[in-house]
Amino acid sequence: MGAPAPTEQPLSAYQLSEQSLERMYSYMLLARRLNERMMLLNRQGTAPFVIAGAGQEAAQVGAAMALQVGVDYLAPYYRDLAMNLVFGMTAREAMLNLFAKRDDPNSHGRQMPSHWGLRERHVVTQSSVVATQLLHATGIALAAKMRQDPVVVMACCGEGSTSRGDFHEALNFAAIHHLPVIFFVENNGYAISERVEKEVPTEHVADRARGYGIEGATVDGMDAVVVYQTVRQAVDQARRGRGPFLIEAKCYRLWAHSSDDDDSRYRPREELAEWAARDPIKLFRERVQNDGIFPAEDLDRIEAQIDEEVRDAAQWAMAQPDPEPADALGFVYKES
Amino acid sequence: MGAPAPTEQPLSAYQLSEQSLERMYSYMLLARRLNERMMLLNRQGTAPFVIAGAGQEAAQVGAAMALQVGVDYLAPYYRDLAMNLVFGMTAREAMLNLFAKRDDPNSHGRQMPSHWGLRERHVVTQSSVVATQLLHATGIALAAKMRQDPVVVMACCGEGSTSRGDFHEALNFAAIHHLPVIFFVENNGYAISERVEKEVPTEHVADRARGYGIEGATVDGMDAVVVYQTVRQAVDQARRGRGPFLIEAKCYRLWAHSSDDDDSRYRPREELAEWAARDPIKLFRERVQNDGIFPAEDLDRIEAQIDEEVRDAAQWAMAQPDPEPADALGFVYKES
Amino acid sequence: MAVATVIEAIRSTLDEALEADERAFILGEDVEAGGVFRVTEGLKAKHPAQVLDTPLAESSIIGVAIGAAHYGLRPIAEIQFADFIHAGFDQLCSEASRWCYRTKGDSWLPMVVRAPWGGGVHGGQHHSQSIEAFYAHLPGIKVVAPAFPADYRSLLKAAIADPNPVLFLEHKRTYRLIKQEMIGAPAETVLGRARVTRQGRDLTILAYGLMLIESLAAAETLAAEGIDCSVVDLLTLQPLDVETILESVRTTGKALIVHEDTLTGGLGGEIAALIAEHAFEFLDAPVRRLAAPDIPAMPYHHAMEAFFMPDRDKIAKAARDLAAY
Amino acid sequence: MAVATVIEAIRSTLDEALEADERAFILGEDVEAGGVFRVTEGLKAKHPAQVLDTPLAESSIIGVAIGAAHYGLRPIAEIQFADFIHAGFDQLCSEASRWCYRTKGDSWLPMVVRAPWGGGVHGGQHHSQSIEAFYAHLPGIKVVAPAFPADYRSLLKAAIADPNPVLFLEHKRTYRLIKQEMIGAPAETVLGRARVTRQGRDLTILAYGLMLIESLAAAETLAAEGIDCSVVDLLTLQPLDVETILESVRTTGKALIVHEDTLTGGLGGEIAALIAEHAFEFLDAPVRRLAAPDIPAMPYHHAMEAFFMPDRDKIAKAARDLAAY
Ligand SMILES: Cc1ncc(C[n+]2csc(CCOP(=O)(O)OP(=O)(O)O)c2C)c(N)n1
Ligand SMILES: Cc1ncc(C[n+]2csc(CCOP(=O)(O)OP(=O)(O)O)c2C)c(N)n1
Ligand SMILES: [Mg+2]
Ligand SMILES: [Mg+2]
Repeated sequence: MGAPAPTEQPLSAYQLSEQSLERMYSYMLLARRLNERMMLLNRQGTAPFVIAGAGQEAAQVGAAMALQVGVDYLAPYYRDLAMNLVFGMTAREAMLNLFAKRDDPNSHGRQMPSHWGLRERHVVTQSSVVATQLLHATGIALAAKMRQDPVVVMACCGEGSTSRGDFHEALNFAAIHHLPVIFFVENNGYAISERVEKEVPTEHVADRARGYGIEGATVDGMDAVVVYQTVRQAVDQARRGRGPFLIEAKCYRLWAHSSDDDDSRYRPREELAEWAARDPIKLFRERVQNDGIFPAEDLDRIEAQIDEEVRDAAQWAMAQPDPEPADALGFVYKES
Repeated sequence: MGAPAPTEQPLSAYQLSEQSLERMYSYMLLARRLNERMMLLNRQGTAPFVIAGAGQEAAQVGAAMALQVGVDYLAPYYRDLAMNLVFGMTAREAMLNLFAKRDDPNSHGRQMPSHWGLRERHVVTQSSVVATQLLHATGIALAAKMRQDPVVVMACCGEGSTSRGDFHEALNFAAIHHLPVIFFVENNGYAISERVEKEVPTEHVADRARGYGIEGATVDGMDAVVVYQTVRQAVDQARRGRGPFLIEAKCYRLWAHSSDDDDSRYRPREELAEWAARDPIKLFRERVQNDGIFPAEDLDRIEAQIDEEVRDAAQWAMAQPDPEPADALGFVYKES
Repeated sequence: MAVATVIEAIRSTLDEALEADERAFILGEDVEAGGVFRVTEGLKAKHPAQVLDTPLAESSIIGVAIGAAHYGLRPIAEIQFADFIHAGFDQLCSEASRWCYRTKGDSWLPMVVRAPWGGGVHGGQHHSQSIEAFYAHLPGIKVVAPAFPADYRSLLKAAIADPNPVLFLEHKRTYRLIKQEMIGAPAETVLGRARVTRQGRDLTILAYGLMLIESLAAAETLAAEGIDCSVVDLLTLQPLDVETILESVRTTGKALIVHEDTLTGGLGGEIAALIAEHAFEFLDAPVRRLAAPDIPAMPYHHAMEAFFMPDRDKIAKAARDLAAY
Repeated sequence: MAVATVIEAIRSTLDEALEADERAFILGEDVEAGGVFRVTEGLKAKHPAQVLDTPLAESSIIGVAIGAAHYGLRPIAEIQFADFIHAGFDQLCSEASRWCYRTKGDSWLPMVVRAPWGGGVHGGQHHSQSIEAFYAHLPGIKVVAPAFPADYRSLLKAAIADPNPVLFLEHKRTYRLIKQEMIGAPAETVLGRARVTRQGRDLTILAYGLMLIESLAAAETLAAEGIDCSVVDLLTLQPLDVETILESVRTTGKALIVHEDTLTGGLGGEIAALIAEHAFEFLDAPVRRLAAPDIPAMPYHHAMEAFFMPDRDKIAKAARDLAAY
């Protein structure tokens, strides 16, 4: 699979404020720097497991920024660190999560890293089992609709995960009941070692929408602004009661599947190089610079701030308390 | 849902021999008469449970006759009595099955009636759990393809059953691997009490094919000849390696869901009357007569024969031995 | 409703729950038309916004209920036959049972999954199953299996009020079999408690669902023969009321566990193990289990079905043997 | 291959099976690239037509294997982690386990489902589970869970040759942990047999998988203290080798069952129940179970993981207490 050609439109053509563009860039960069630091910590033996979203930041930030934080719900999957940042997770919390610290708000060390979830922020707790969350998202959308709350739910998964029965049952249910769910598929080309052709029989993952009579769109997932525009429209429609939408963001997994994986076994280096040239963060920086929206100094300042934030977060989090052994007990049931 | 308008083409326009048309009629009529007798026996208290295919005979016989009996495989669902007749089941065997007799070749009294299966006839054993068989059919098709055997598999289910995850996983797998499976959906308008709109978000069930990039077709399931032609083409394609096909036969459940169901709770009588006027067997008889293919006497003779066959089958089967209580044991495992 | 069947007890409890709390709603296959057992009959007309037909897809019924419960509603999902819940096993095991645990109490799921289970209705392999052992092995889920109308009523009420996922098992053979005067009937109102339904000296029979009814009948027969049985209705299968179980066995010194599920790996193993470990010194005889033979679920033909199912006669025989030990 | 790890033993057995029988084939996620544990590494290159990547969908992996086995092939399905098999529970329970029974032997399924299970690898909630109790409760399915390379080899061979569905559980912690000289090593070659790995006088420890290894280590420690344990490797969990279990317990008079799975509803209950019923008169002490606490699967953080997992120290302690009873 080859990288799509980038859009040529200047950024000013979009209805995004300068502030929004800055946030966009910051979130993407923060996610990347966090992931880089995490992988470093893994290589140093401090963090036993890392699963990252490198290459998918534009898709994630573009999509998440199209939602109304505080109102809308997010049912993410493990790569969606950047989405969680948009929904309010701090760098320090991300690092607490990495180290499985007692105070990680996602799961307090009970789940693997990158298994997100925080009720108050409307981020739905997630397991390792792929695609199950699409049904939870559908249930939340059903509930919101029954309560006439103006909530939109975004449910995310990889393209490989669209093979599962739960994907079908979720889209079918949401389509029949016209529920406000955006199914957001981050097509990064691989499900571990399996290329998309082994998971999806159509040209685009978004073609699956046709089987449910709902709208579908394939967007360049390396372009945060384009993703934002498309998702924003889908969100607005859904909020107006027009039902679900399936969006495929074509992006690329720039790293191996996880810190445990060796992708040289199955992935051609040339393909990787081709996509790396389209690194969404590099591209974004070039564009905002070229379009004259931000001077290089501003961007450098953001980078420096983020580097410091990430450094601090890692250091701070590492010093936080671990769970006690017996913290394994408790909260099996909610006390009424 | 309204009944579709019948085709106007004369029967002679199709490539079906007189003999084939006679077989078509006979199978349909035999299935109907068997079902009628079964329901009578149920009302008399002799047969505890009946689930029938009345209204779906044209779809079933048209489809099954497009397969090569002895070569191709059938993964039927509970309503597919008529298909099983095409695949070699006798009236007596059908009645053994109804009474759960020891010698019922399908399951020897272990399963409910209408849970078909006979390895030697290439009819795959089936449970009550809907849609699971679509995956078994896919596995058989995969195996046949790996062995380079010229086998086509037909997998059947109702339209409601297409809501299940296994439906998706089967079509996805078969499409990715270009397997010779015909997914044959008998859309009889209802899943017990739920109308098709509650199960399928698209106009036609066959629209689901689009999500898999495979061919789909919706046919008038009340017209055995039209069904035959469509399925035949799909079978020929599949045998030539062109992959799976999704066919929806629009028909109607003329009776309640089963002998335990009271459809007056949920089904308008007018709708039923409209469809009953298009009873596929009545229609077929009129057509072969009007088109001058068979004189009325021939058809009467067939009917008389079938009535006798059914009467005999019921009487004979009833007198066959029941399973002994301890026949419940054994064959949990295959001895090697 | 002075005297009620199990079905009536469940229906009226659902009706009241929908009435009392607009967050409560019923979802499942055919529930709008009343369901195949007519449990929800009339509820759609009375509470049009709170009864929802779903597509024929069990994983979605449970997964959607999870989402709705997380949002704050009180979904009451119906699985048409317990036999069909297995496609939703992953959603119950990997998701529902761990929702609270994996967030350390940050999130929780006030949801009920109702499922008609059990045999003796000529339902064959896939309309007769006992599924409790699979689900009682999921910490985080509660499993309830009453026998008498008043317990169905009070425990369903408790299940709906519970902030955790509850699998509420309705023995379909008891639906219309058992009638009970509802006013003043003994009823457990708290999940997690067993009840000593009959107090005896010689041995303890432990059962639930239809087998509880059969055990009580057997105990009557045995009483006439001079064998005096305690009969414990387990009521909640997860978490088990270990104390009540042990206390009864410590008193009688002999235990017979009865279930309709197949023997090996059934819930009886767990109960026997608890007794063998924690009441060891009180035991006067081996801990006995009476269960269905190890064949895959229930055969359809009535002769084989009867062979498969434990019943009052088989229970009486097993209890007689045990008493004579 | 004089000395082999578990992974090497499995890989070479698969390799030989594909070589020996062209009807045998491997299907699963990522198996062409070698799988996440590299068990199938090199097999695609060697047997290109017999190794097949499937979509990421477990129900289809099992359902397709059923179809292929029915057709006469010998599918060997890989579930990437046992934790993900649950979406295929329905296909295993409602279909595979009953295929032979419901046709009274007319049809059968020579298929194997391999699944890496167990904890101690820092896999957290969904990469560490013990799933045996669910599947050992399905008559019609065989469940195997070895510990030593030679048993993995011989029992995988037997599983592939078996005309029934076999769930072949590979404890992922044993994958690279244990090496064994393969020539002349003791190995069970028949499904359904347990082995007394260590013969002792004082008590019997019953275990499988990683816990068998831990139990043997504990037995060494205890031997030094003068407590002489028998250690029984169950090997096949369904059907259980009841005779070997009972015989050992009848000899020692005391039984300690160890598993990694959570206590309530785990397989230990079944084994304890068998002992309590059929070895009652030989028991000198309560039947003890050592298992994980009743929380939903394994927490991720290493401190909580260690708290959750039974190990040689916890086993030694439990055995000491039991010996002193
Ligand atoms: C049901 C299930 N089966 C298998 C796995 C193991 N697994 C984890 S991630 C993954 C690949 C997912 O691919 P995709 O959906 O494309 O997401 P990506 O990792 O590429 O972002 C697999 C097979 C799992 N987590 N869940
Ligand atoms: C998985 C599963 N859930 C529920 C049922 C109960 N049930 C039996 S038939 C049926 C309706 C099936 O509808 P459809 O697929 O349209 O087939 P039809 O009966 O109309 O021919 C239902 C819900 C079942 N058999 N399997
Ligand atoms: Mg991917
Ligand atoms: Mg239908």
